[in-house]
Amino acid sequence: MAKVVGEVIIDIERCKGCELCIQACPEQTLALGKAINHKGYQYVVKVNDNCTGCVNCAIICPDAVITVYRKSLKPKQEVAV
Amino acid sequence: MAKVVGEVIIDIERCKGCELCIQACPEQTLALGKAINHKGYQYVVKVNDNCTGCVNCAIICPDAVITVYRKSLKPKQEVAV
Amino acid sequence: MGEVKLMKGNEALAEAAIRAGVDAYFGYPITPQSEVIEYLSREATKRTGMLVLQAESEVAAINMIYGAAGCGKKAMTTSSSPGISLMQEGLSYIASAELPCLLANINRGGPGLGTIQPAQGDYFQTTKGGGHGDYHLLVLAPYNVQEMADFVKLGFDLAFKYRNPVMILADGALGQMMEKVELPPQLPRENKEYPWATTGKPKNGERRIITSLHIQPEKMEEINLRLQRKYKQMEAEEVRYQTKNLEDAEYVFTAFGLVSRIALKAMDIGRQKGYKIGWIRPITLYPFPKKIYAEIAPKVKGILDIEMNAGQMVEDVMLSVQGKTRVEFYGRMGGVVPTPDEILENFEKMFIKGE
Amino acid sequence: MGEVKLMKGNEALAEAAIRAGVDAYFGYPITPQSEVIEYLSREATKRTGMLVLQAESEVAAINMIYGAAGCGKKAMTTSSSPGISLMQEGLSYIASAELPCLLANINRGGPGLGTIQPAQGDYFQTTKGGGHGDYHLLVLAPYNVQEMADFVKLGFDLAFKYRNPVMILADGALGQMMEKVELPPQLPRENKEYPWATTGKPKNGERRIITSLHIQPEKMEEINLRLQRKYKQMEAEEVRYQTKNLEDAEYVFTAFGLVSRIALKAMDIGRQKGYKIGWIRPITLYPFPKKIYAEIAPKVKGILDIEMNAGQMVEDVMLSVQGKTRVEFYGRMGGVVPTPDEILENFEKMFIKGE
Amino acid sequence: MAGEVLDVVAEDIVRPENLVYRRPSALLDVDMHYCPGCGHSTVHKIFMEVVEEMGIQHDIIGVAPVGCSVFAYNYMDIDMQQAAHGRACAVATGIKRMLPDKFVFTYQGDGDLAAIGGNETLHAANRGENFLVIFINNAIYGMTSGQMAPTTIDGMVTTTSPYGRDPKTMGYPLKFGDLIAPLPGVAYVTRQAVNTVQNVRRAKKALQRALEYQKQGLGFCLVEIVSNCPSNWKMTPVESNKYVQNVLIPFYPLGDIKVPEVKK
Amino acid sequence: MAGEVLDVVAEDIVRPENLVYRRPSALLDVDMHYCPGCGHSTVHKIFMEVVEEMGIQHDIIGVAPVGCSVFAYNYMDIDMQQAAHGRACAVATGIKRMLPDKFVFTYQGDGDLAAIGGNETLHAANRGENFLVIFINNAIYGMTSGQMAPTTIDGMVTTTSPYGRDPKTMGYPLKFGDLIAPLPGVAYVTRQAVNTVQNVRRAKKALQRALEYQKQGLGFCLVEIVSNCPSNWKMTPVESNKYVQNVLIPFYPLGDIKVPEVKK
Amino acid sequence: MTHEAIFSGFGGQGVLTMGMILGYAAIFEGKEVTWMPSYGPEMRGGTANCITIVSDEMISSPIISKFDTVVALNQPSIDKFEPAVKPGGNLLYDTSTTLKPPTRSDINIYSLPAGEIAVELKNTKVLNMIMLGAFLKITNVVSIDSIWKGLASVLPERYHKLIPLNQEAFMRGYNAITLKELVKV
Amino acid sequence: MTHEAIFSGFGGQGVLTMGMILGYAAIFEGKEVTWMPSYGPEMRGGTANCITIVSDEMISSPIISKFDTVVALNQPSIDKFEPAVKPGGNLLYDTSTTLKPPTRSDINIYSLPAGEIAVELKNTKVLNMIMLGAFLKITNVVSIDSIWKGLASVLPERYHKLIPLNQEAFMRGYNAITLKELVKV
Ligand SMILES: Cc1ncc(C[n+]2csc(CCOP(=O)(O)OP(=O)(O)O)c2C)c(N)n1
Ligand SMILES: Cc1ncc(C[n+]2csc(CCOP(=O)(O)OP(=O)(O)O)c2C)c(N)n1
Ligand code: SF4
Ligand code: SF4
Ligand code: SF4
Ligand code: SF4
Ligand code: SF4
Ligand code: SF4
Ligand SMILES: [Mg+2]
Ligand SMILES: [Mg+2]
Repeated sequence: MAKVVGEVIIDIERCKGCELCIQACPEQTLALGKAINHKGYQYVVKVNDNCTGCVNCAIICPDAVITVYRKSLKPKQEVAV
Repeated sequence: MAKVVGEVIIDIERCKGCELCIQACPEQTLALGKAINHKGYQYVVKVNDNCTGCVNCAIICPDAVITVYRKSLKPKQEVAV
Repeated sequence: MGEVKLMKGNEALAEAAIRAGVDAYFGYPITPQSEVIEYLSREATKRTGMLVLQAESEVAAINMIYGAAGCGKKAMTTSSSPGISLMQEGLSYIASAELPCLLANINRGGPGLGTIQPAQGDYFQTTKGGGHGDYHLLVLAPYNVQEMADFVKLGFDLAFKYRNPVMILADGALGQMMEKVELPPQLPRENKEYPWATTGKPKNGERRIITSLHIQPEKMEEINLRLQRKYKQMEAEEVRYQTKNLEDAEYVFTAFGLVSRIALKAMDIGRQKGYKIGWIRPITLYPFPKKIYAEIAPKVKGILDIEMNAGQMVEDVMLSVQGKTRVEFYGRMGGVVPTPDEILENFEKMFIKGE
Repeated sequence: MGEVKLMKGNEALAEAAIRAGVDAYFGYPITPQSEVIEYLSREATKRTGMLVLQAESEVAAINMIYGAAGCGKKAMTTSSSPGISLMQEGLSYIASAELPCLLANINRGGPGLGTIQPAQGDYFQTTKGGGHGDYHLLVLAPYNVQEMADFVKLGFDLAFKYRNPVMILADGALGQMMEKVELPPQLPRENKEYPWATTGKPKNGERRIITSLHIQPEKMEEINLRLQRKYKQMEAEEVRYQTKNLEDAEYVFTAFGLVSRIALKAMDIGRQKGYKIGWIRPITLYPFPKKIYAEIAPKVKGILDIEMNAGQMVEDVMLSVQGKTRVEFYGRMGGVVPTPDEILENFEKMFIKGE
Repeated sequence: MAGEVLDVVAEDIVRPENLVYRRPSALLDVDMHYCPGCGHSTVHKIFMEVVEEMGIQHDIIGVAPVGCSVFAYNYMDIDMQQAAHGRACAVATGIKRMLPDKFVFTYQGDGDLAAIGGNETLHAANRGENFLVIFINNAIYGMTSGQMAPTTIDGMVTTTSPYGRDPKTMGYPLKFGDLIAPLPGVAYVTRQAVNTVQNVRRAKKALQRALEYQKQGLGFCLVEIVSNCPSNWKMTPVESNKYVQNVLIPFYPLGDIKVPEVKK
Repeated sequence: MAGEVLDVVAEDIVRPENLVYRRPSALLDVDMHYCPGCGHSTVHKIFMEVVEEMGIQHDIIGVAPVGCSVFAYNYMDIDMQQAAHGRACAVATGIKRMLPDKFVFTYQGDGDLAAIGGNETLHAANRGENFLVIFINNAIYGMTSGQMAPTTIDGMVTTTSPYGRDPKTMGYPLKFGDLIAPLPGVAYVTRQAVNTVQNVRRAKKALQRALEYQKQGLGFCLVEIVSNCPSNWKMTPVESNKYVQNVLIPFYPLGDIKVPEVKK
Repeated sequence: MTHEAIFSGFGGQGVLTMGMILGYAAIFEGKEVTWMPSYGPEMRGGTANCITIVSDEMISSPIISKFDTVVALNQPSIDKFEPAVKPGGNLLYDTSTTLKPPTRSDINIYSLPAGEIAVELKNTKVLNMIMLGAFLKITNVVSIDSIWKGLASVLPERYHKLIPLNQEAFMRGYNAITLKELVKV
Repeated sequence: MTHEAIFSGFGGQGVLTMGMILGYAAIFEGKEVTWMPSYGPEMRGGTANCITIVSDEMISSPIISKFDTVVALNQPSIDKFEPAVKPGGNLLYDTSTTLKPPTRSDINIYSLPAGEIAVELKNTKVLNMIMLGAFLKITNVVSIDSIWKGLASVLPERYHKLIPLNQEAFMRGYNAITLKELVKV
């Protein structure tokens, strides 16, 4: 069966650190980082690679900070062909 | 049985001749007269003595023009006593 | 010569609006100008498709104008004193957002609910800005029914030239009285697109924003400077007035609107009595025709300003004259109209008897 | 000495209202004056039983004032520019019905939505009557937080003395800044009965009517004449102003409110540079202190009027001066506050360099 | 004559003890400026009857609107204020909040109450202001000579709907009482009329009930009266009352829309 | 790492063909001034998604209110007008009547729409004006720093109800959507929220439906969004969204209040 | 030449129309006209009037307080406007409804039983035309022909069938007046 | 003597409070004070500042553009207000969060690692008190005693238990500054 993997791109300069995406992520992929951006906000960073590309974080993010990609992975052998 | 008789007093200078009282009177006691008052209105006059003092005319009269009196008449003999 | 009719001032204004190809009228009834919306309700839509909408209030009406004017449409309203007061916030917004539109105030006796009789007590409100902030309406003061009609197209022309609200200020009598009026030709409603108007973001161009908010004071000051330049330009190009008998005048009667006609009659009677009286009637109340007063001031013994108020335009006369001649004021208030005799009598009291 | 506190102007005004025994505040939030209703919501009712009601709009607020003032109660509201514009109809009614009440306009940059920064663009609206008809507010212009507090009781005293609305006109900075303020003593809410106030028809007396409608123009003119007499009396009895260094002055700086303090600093710097500058600050903007200007005019080379607007009070200065000296204007707009250096520089450009 | 037959002459009847209706004493002894047959007069009269009967002439303050009834204060012998167009409920709020122990009412036309004054009415209702609003719905702007009101019904001709009101472009006739009745601040909403003797009696009762509720502090009470405007409808008074009955009342049915829950 | 196990690295995923969510193109590429976590931003975003998806970016005109969303025009890449406080529905009426073929909407806060603008909203609804009102109900005046709004709920602390809203004196929380839903001019009233992923999705759908109805000319549509104001509620964004869920939504239940009758 | 007149009566008597017909007639003769109605609540049920000025020159004030001719259709109008007739001017009234006739001796007073004539014509609505006829006889401000044109302009098309009746009424009024020696002051 | 200062930082850092404490302290010494906050939407989430002027005389303009001392609690404040220090005036900043230190040579520049000190004190909220201590050391506008009084006035009663912590923070800042040779312009 194909596994679904995702990737999120965070526009850190636009993140306001509201943490809503963190709450919304079913995979605990997101967390507040230590650094702050130019506007003085602690911004969100990826803390694992469990992202499934479910888009929750992007949908809840008020500031449209997150871009999400998703890919269905075929079993390894197919890749190896 | 006592008979009820009424009398209406019309403040002719205040009457505007709207005819609502005429409509409302069950005894056809009221009608528009020929004369006009100082404000230029044809005013209402009594045209019969059937008034029972039912107050309808006074209640419907917008301008509180009509005063109504009512009396229960005892049979004649009592008066004669 | 165009079609000649006997019309009420209010009706002439309404008819002229249809003929000027106005796109929309939003208004709320008030005496003495309800004939405008009534006439338009009967005539306008069927003739030109013009929108006529009775708003729920004057506040709503002026903001509907804002919306329609923001789309580059010719939108107008009319009202009378209390109703115009309710429009002050909206007017300040419209002036600040630089939207063109036309208003008429058929001025009645105030303050408060007052009377419904003719008055000119709203001069200050109209010319100095009854709303907040530094802005000006361009103000036209008709003095007969003909001008009630003529100033509609003129008003819209000026409104669009300057992207500024234009106000016709007329008293109640000008709205209610009938006179002969030559009607302008019917113009089509032009469906012009303006680059600043919000009609849907252009496919190849920037989106349009109508706003009066500029949260940075420096930016807001720029807006103000632009407005002030515009007012300067109006002062240079739009001043309108009418004079009579100034050549040999020793005294000047001045008044605007209907009262200027009464003053004219007073002047005539005065001349018969041997007083060399001249006459100035400002047609634009803003921009005010300062120059003509400044020019005449040193040449005359005095100016008598007559108004149906407690003395309002007289301040602009004095500002123009700068102490160069005596300026006196005679006024009636609350809806009372002065008579020519009365004016002359007061003139004699002020200027002749005391001499 | 009374209690001394460091307070925002808005809070000082609110605290002073409680201490003046005000009966009711009706208002609607707007920056930069929302602290007034917020402070009162916290403090007033529990301390004096004063009513504090957040109205649904400024239009509602001013008409609630009308109702409360009509009962002879001390009622007040505060707002800022756009909100004050919405009150113009109500104010005209209040002035016409001769009801006493207090308002404050914490003026922000306009026109339109503008900015929320300090400005003085509402001078015309406030002093000439932004509403319809001939009426005047009595206008007080505080220049520090102390006066923001002091003018509350003074305002009510004048309002009741004349049965006329009183307006405190202050810019946004005066509302937002903190200064030392000596608070007035707490006065009780006096439950006075006024013969004109509607509190229920007296058992032995005539009913009371609060109205501004007088459908007969002659009657309305009488009302107007009464109002005009009142304004004359104010001119005679209530003119307030402050001066400095007029004795040897060759030039005068004049400004109201906060700007007068900036002008004062500019004067000081100018004096250090050797310019003999004096200073006039009108405290009542209506009635305007004409006389002091008329007196000083022939003695000086010029007057520089500085305002945070496009030039409004300067007209009253010119009307007072009647051409007897040069009057120049320097202003900033849209919420920009001029600096002392800037004022002096412009003074030099206008009066010194050209000489 | 009948009187003679019964041996009674007018002088026998017209005696204080036989008086059954007279002009209420709280109504001033002056002419009212209303047009002949106008319901405004009727409502003034019955409301002053209520005031007299409840003995509250010295404890009530009224607010007159802008509209034909702007001069209400010339007829009602009580303390009154005249409010700016549409703002009666704001003015009444100012009064009642200052004088909570007095009776307070506004008297407003449909244009005043529901068009320009919609917001003040709505919010006073929503605040549960403890006063009475008497709402004269004559489906037209009377004072300004017959323009369309918010309550003008579908198809009705007015000077600003000369081809009949078209709700699609001009808005639908607005039932303001029904609109605000659900608000928790509202205690009592009723719709009455004064076009027949019986309706006048009922309307009077409704006004009285509203004042009783105010005494009990129950909140906002609105008594709507479907009324006439013979002058601007261009009808005789009698015709106009029939129009009320046959055309308006079917659209604006009479009766209570909301009554207070009984407190025990 | 997981990615390695499956032999996939970020670069393999981050490819145009795998894109599943991106910032809508109709939302300008600038920072929004809203506080962290503010629902205004969320609604801007999803509404611009709808505009983009419907392909109407060049055929829509918006009206911004006075309130925190006054700057909506700085973010939405469409033609917009900024209206005086409360007057958005009047301004929108002016626009839509001039441009009936364009989409028109207002975007308003609760103070703007229901307090000062109550009358304009009510009458636009009653006229059945064919535009969309997006109504952000955050139960407070956000922009002016936290005063009581018409929608502030019973007992809620704001700067002008520092001891909690007392409906008896300050008025009851007003459900404006419920109030106007019965009016015949009103086509669609729905209440939504953006505090959870699911609610965001639903809210977006509601906005889209409203625009479809506008296209069909069905009349006035109101999409209320129960939103948050972390700054003035003095909560973190996460807390504020929980407050929306646990406190506000129980009082302002989500769902359709009125839907158009299906035309056949 | 300028003629300043006022037509006054109860609301509904058609006094405003009288001025309007005169106004239109004057326009057809190329004259200047101002017509100024009383307006306001007092119109309602009460009295109505209009000032109509006809002139060869531009007319300044449309609101005046003294008149060349006053036409009074009811008693209150006689009472109110008798003092407003210029010395040497005219006062025209209807005897049918007058209890207290005018008394000034420095003006020309004309009267006719217009109400009775109207009853004869079986249409009380034409009372105003009868009075207008009388007015024209006295003042001769415009030609009768112009009045016919004015009448046609003021009367809505759908009422044009009533023109003959109105003309008849006008002529009855016109002929009811005998011009007398004028008062000279 | 007049001292014109501005306190600037992110919203929430307590910069307005710094000016207020100073203001109260000055009042207790009988001085005149004006305290003028920046206000408006830019406050929201963004930067905040307050101009605080302390003087022995009446203070004219509360809004000024040049300062005797600028206290900057973040980088944007340094960037914005460095140019606004009067020649010979002071610029005080927190090194903990500064990437780009100030560079002017005609002013006195002071700094301290206030953020780190705050962490040591286990309360980042006292950062403003640390900076205020440093400010006082540099400017000596009022006495420390007056600051204590000002602190008590500004802090709501229910937080008075926090006074010692705030005092400690203040003194840490006070002592972190070594006064150097003053720039003279
Ligand atoms: C601000 C303002 N707008 C308009 C008017 C004009 N006006 C007076 S009464 C009225 C409407 C009257 O209608 P309604 O309220 O229904 O009362 P009615 O006369 O029918 O009893 C209007 C529009 C006014 N006086 N003030
Ligand atoms: C006429 C007027 N009154 C008051 C204000 C001040 N004001 C600005 S926004 C606002 C209320 C904002 O609240 P809301 O509409 O709920 O929007 P939010 O900020 O909560 O989104 C107020 C009262 C104004 N700008 N204009
Ligand atoms: S797309 Fe889904 S799984 Fe991936 S980070 Fe976002 S919420 Fe988490
Ligand atoms: S939801 Fe958006 S703004 Fe909020 S923390 Fe996540 S990425 Fe940042
Ligand atoms: S009291 Fe009754 S019977 Fe008598 S006149 Fe009146 S209505 Fe007729
Ligand atoms: S109801 Fe009254 S006003 Fe009307 S006709 Fe009868 S008495 Fe006269
Ligand atoms: S105009 Fe209509 S509402 Fe007004 S008094 Fe006359 S009949 Fe009554
Ligand atoms: S103040 Fe409230 S509503 Fe406004 S942007 Fe901030 S969180 Fe949003
Ligand atoms: Mg009505
Ligand atoms: Mg809100």
